[in-house]
Amino acid sequence: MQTLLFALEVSLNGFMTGILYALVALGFVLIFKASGVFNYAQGVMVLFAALTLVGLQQGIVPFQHLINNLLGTSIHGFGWNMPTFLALLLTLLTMLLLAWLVEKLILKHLVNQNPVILFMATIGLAYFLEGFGDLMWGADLKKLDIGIPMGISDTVEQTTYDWFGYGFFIDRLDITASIVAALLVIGLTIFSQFSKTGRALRAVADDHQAALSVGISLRRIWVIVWSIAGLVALIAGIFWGSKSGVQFSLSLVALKALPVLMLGGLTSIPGAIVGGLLIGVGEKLFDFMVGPMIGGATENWFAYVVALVFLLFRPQGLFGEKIIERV
Amino acid sequence: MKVRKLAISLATIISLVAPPALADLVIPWLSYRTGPYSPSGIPAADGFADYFTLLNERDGGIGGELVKIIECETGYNTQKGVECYEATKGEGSLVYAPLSTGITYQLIPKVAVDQIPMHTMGYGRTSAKNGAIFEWIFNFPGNYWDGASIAINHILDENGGEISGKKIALVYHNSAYGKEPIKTLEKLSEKYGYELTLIPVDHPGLEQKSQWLEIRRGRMDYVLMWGWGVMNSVAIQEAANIRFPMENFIGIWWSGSENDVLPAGERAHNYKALALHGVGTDYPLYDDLKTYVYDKGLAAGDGSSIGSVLYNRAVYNSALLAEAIKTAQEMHGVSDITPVMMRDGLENLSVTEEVMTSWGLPGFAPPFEVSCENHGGDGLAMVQQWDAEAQEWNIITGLISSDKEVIDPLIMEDSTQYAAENNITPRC
Amino acid sequence: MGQTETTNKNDILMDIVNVTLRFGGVKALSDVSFNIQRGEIRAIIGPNGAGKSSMLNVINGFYTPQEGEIWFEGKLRPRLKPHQIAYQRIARTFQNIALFEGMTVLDNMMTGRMIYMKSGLLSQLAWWGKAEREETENRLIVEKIIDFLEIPAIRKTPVGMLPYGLQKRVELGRALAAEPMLLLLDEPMAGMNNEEKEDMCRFILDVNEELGTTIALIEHDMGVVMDLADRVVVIDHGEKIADGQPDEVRNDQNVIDAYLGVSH
Amino acid sequence: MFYREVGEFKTSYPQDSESFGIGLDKYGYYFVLFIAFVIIPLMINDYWASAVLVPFLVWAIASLGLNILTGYCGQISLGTGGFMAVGAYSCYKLMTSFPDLNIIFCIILSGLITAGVGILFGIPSLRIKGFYLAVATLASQFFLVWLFNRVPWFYNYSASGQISTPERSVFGILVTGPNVQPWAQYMICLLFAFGLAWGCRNLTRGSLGRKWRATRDMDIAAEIIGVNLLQAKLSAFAISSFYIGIAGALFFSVYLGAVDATEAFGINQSFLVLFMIIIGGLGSILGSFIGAAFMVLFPVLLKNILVGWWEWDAALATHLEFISVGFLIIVFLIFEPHGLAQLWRLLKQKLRLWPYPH
Repeated sequence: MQTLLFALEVSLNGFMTGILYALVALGFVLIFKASGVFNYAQGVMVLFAALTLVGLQQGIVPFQHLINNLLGTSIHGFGWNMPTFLALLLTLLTMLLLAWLVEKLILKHLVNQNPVILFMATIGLAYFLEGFGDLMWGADLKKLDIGIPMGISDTVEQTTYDWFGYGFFIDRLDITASIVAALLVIGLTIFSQFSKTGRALRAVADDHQAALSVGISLRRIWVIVWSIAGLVALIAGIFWGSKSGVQFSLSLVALKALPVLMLGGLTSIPGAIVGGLLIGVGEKLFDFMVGPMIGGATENWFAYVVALVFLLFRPQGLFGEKIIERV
Repeated sequence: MKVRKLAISLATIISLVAPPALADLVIPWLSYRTGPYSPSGIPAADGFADYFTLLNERDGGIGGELVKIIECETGYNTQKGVECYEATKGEGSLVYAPLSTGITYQLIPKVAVDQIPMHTMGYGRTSAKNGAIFEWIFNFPGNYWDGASIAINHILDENGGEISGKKIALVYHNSAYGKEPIKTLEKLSEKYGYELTLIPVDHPGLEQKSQWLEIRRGRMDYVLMWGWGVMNSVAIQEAANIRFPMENFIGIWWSGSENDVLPAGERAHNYKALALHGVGTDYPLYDDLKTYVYDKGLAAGDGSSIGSVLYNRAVYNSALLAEAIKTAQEMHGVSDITPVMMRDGLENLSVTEEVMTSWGLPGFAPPFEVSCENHGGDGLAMVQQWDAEAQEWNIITGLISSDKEVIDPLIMEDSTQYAAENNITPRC
Repeated sequence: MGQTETTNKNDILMDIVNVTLRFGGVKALSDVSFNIQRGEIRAIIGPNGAGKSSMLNVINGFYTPQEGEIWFEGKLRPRLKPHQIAYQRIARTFQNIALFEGMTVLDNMMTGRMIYMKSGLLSQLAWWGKAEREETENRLIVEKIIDFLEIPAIRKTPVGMLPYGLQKRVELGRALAAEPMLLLLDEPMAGMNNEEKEDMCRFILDVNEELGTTIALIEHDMGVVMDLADRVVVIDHGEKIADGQPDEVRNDQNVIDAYLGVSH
Repeated sequence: MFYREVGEFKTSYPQDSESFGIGLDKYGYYFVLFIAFVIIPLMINDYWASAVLVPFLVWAIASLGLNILTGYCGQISLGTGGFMAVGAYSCYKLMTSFPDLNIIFCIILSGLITAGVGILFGIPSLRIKGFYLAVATLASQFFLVWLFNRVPWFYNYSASGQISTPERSVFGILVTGPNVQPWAQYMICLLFAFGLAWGCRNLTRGSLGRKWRATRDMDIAAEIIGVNLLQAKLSAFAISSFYIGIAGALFFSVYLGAVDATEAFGINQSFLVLFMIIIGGLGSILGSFIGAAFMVLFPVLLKNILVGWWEWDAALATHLEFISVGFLIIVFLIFEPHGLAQLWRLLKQKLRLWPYPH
């Protein structure tokens, strides 16, 4: 009984972690679905968004390191703290600007190229942003705090204690993240179902050629999806950044999102969510049940191996479009 | 063709870049101001540079010779570490301090061949303490096995010497570094009868929920941590999340910097870590640093890291190296010493309270002596605790010594095995 | 075996018997039977979506029919993978050109001779012995085909850079390189202008007459079919509705209704 | 004007399929070989060997391997780091278990073991395609590194989990360990790199290479023509892994001398090799070398200019390195998706026609 309760607790926590994975995965799916680009830079966009948010909030002078080095000055901060709301807004604007620049400077020139080429371009973008983010805001660790509650939820612990005689641990940050993720998905669904732009997005996702022929501008679509992906990156960055502080390693969350994508299918938003949940629960349970027998730290590869085995039976992922081969 | 052209231009550049600075005392510093561990690498690099700037500005160097620091960026990457080593070793480099266990392992065989000493302060290969076998490697004042034992001794102190049946977990970075204390802790658990649980965390360690659920479920009494980089701050956050009593959570000295506790905010209050040296800026040395370095605008960093744990550690490290240079100069009667002389200086280093006072760091760290057999010092450390309100570390214990009975045989065993594998005849 | 009973068994290269192919619930081919005689040009026609390409895919093993038998050279063909069927010397071209775009014309055609290349890994690694010999021998044959198709000037051009008509020709060349017993052509003249069509017709007739290759082709251009084909089979909605000489088929009421009447 | 086919008559097909068809090419090639085999060993020092040339050669071998799989056979792999680890750890186990076995055989055997592992992890490629496959290969990356970190047998139960190379020699000349001479270190890598590049050239121009390229360009058509896709993909995985395994073995035994699985064979190595073949040119042997040279030399060059000449601080230089590598990748893709090797080819094409514009 006790073990069962633990397993349940582990699964619940896995579930919550899965939502955080799904948040990162969502950014990949949005871009892939609308433009067929596998955006490797999504992880770095998460880092970049979080860095920009903290940088603005704490009043760090952008490029101070470079300026000081070139001009021999020693400026460090503006000396004010920006209100969180304003910082969020400005970060969002930065992400929109980034999306616009990406389209203008990169994607525009690579229309009709092989998807692999576009994928590689995003690798280049990832490199660029990684260096650029550090150059702009500095590579030291920054604390991100925008007032999201963190730590064990007493309500959940008390309730479960009353029910089972064992209090469950649920992180309040995770609860917030789940709510935000749910809102985000609902928002995206409403947007894509009911707005004109949303319909255009779906049309493009269904059939590029047909969409183009009825006068939908692919380039505008690209700016829009990259902007939305920037928004998703910002949200993921806030939650992951609150957990660990904002620094270089944050971009590595992308590695946790990739198996989620494979499992859920590259083109499916529900797939990203369900995939995230499956991976989250699966890896925690596996580490809990099997981990101790084989020495633990299985989380890095478990998700990938599960996704791999799964793909063997369903190459297009859980919700991906079925691949029909034709000659 | 292209390769050749590149190579030629490269050769010209390199030849132009490196005018041999023979008159200076050259100390390379393999820094990492970028990459996943940059938050730790930046304060350390600043502290190292600032201390030697102070010596140059205030004293005109050491023994009349200016010190030249060559900072070479590795990004904590082993290959770049090797490249930096090869690029700098020809410039009369006196001693290497790579600040990375991975790079240390690379360089151990190389420095022996090139006859340049290497000082790995509180990291690197533990059994290098045996100077009879590791002639060119120094790891004073303490090593990981000392650290493990000191942490256990601290727990013993708190429990009146009786910890049998206590549950102690080790949360460790799943790499060569993190695995270091395992053997010691296992031996000690035989001796004291505590229950040891090993909990590895893979690089980078952004996600540790299942590890901490395991600790919560197992109702661990104490948690020790051998972490590095983002793993530390995530672990402290997660410990706070499960309301683990922070005073029972003890990190090694690499898991005890401001970077590690700040992201958790006030919830990190009372978190403990081992300390090789004092904390804060309340030492005469900092007055000098202010006068000669910061106020003159010569500081290496933006000033935010001054007095932080890793900054202080680098200051301590550079003070030790400077002292070794002084010792070598006195032994050999020349001011412009060679790496071989530097090795003698390191091996005959004696750090007493007076010496530390002369640095402007009275009571900063334990006094110790290095000898031919013992390249590792006495293995003394303190415990520091985080005060989240004041945002500062406080030293809360006196010097704690490690359990030599357990550690010395382990060091002997490991070093003799290395000697056998590499055909080294012990000296001394 | 229906109508095929009267023909001489030795003359039949391939006999397709009661083939039914389903995709999920949809019947692409239902109970189709016909045969291909040695040395003839056999046309398969029908309106769009009638199942012609599916028929070709069944013949070269890309699709496996749920029911029915395929006899090749007098033997019942077991269930084989497409690459194994290639070894029975059945080669084809594709409706939408399926050349290897990153490779040169020569390499494309050499790939067509895949089934004759048998040298081992080590020999290839060292480019010595069998591998080198084989390369030269096969190159000779490919060069003959290059001459035959009148494309020696472009032999080292990557095919992605060639105009459509030439790509079609190269694709024919790649199929010919296999020295096939049965050559399947899926709309060899689609999208061509008249001049190109004439060239292609000439090549097809030459292949048939000079090399004696049996050809089965799908074509939309009725005029071309009537000129080229020895016999024509008509498929509509996955069912065979007529089979015979071009003249017979042309006057068949079913065909006129289903094909000419409905579709055009 | 001087660089063209005119005046060069091929009288047989073997002559026509020579690797360096144009005279000037051939002499250039001999010249490079001369420099590489004779001049460099005479001039090399520790810095050039350990910091530039040996890593360049090792990465070039790894790039050749990945190019076979990705550039020629069209299967994107992100498992390179893991396969290099297999090579390195096999080499270590062979060297320590059979101290009398010549290091050359150890390295080749390590390649063969890696080839076996490669086949195992290549099996999913039959069903999984494109980006899904790329991500799937990450499973091998993470699992293999975890395995070597986890199972003490692989590192002979050493306390730290590091492996370090014992001293070994070839014909009495030391090639591994700390006492090795820079030229010996360089030569052994050069010999492997040359042999493997030559083998790669032969394989890719022969029937196996055509099978791979056909699979890459249009797998369905290839199958219908008679290419056994199973065999083509698995052979590409096997041979690619063989190359990468050898690169891993050299990386460990000759280049670094001591490695830790997580640090030395992490995911960033997989990406590094992928960048090399993108920048150098997919499906090009010369490209593998150019790409490796670029990724090894460029950071060193930038660092020397920025830190050495302009005395910028090292961190800035590294940030700029990231920015400029990223920038260059994008610029290359926009202007020349086929990499530096294609630029070289275009240049030659121009030369061939020079001074006539068309």
